[in-house]
Amino acid sequence: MIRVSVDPAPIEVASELAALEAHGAGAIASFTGIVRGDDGVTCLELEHYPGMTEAALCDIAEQAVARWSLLSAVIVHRIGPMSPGERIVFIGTAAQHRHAALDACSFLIDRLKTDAPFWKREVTDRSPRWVAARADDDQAASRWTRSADRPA
Amino acid sequence: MIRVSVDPAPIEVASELAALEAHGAGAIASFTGIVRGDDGVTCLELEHYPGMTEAALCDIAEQAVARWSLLSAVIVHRIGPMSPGERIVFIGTAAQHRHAALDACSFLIDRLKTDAPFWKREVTDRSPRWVAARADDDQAASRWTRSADRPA
Amino acid sequence: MRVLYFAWVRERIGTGEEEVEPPAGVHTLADLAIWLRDRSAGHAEALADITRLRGAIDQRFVALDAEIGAAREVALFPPVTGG
Amino acid sequence: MRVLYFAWVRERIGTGEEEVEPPAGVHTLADLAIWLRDRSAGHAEALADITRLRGAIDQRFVALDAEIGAAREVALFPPVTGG
Repeated sequence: MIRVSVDPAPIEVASELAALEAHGAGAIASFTGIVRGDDGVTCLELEHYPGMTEAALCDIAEQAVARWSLLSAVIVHRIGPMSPGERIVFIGTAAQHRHAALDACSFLIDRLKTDAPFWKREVTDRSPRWVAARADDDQAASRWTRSADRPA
Repeated sequence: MIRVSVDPAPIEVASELAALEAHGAGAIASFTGIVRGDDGVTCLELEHYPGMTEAALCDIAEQAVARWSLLSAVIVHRIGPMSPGERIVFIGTAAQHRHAALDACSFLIDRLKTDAPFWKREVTDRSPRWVAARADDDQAASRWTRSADRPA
Repeated sequence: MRVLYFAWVRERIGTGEEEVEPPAGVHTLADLAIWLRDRSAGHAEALADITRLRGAIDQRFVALDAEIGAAREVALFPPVTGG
Repeated sequence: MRVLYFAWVRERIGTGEEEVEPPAGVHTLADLAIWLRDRSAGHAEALADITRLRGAIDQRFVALDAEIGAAREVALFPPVTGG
């Protein structure tokens, strides 16, 4: 089962994990990204491409379910303004075995960084700034590419 | 910060994650192992070596903190009798970056399987049976071995 | 055809969405971006450096040299930074 | 010296802990396991196959050929199965 959510509401980790555990899996892995207050950031704003974002997240979730035989994959991404210390993204996977759950979790967050249309804007004491993309995110995402994953 | 717990009480994932998030990290990873009801298992009993178990878990947690510069590592292992669907182990890591958190989480569960003195006993309709160790657990643990990790 | 803009591309252009009817010579997303530069000073600034842009056609990521074809919705934006 | 047993080793021996005073010829954990076989039928059965046993000396995992030395606590048990 796949669940994808793109929502301005705070992310509730406990209920997401409880839902993942309800699938009867032996192994649950999760990743939570937290807004950091580095460099004087007082607020982070997340913009996204409505419609395309949800489709992109469903696509990578389906890839993960197929590749690691997951019982469930969940991607929850917050949008809009949020404060340091708040959750920006939650990834959860349920599988029969630990390596499937953990590897799929790594895959999902790596791919989300490059394959889903979100943009971060940092608000500080000075003027707001759009966060620049990172080359190492592309490298991290590409490590999951296998010949079978490449489009024909 | 390291937290290790070996306890017959049910594992509370939400409070463990909240404590991990309180360290100001950007990335939180977790792994939860759930008792499976495969092969007619109605109860799982966990035996351990008091004292040595806690020391072994602290040792692997310290290794993970040093290797991935973690802000926090948590290992909670349940002991005694438990039912299918209940949590048997929780691993949580807090780091500045996602790969550190996720890789450390994989390391900790792999090493826990081989380096901590626990023994599982499955109760079924027939006579109870001690679970046999798995060769692939040894292989999984050994993939983390680097020359620097080997004792002098 | 609808063109969407996001992040600093949207900010500099001053709108997130507009309807356009590009002429026959506009085949690719890059062609479109170059053609759009003439619409305003904001467009010119936002779309000045094609190498800083990424795009989507009908809500799928594509390279800037992708043919627009009969697309109903295209988008121009900076590299993504979610997660 | 205290000897601890766990899991099916404990079950077959019938106790989880006993005090023993091995003779001078017992140097290693393997020597100890072989010497302990004579204590009861349960010991003989539990410790029959050294290759199925693992051990610890003073709460550290060691190979069965490790020297016991001046250890205060040793343990014999099956391969671990936690997690």
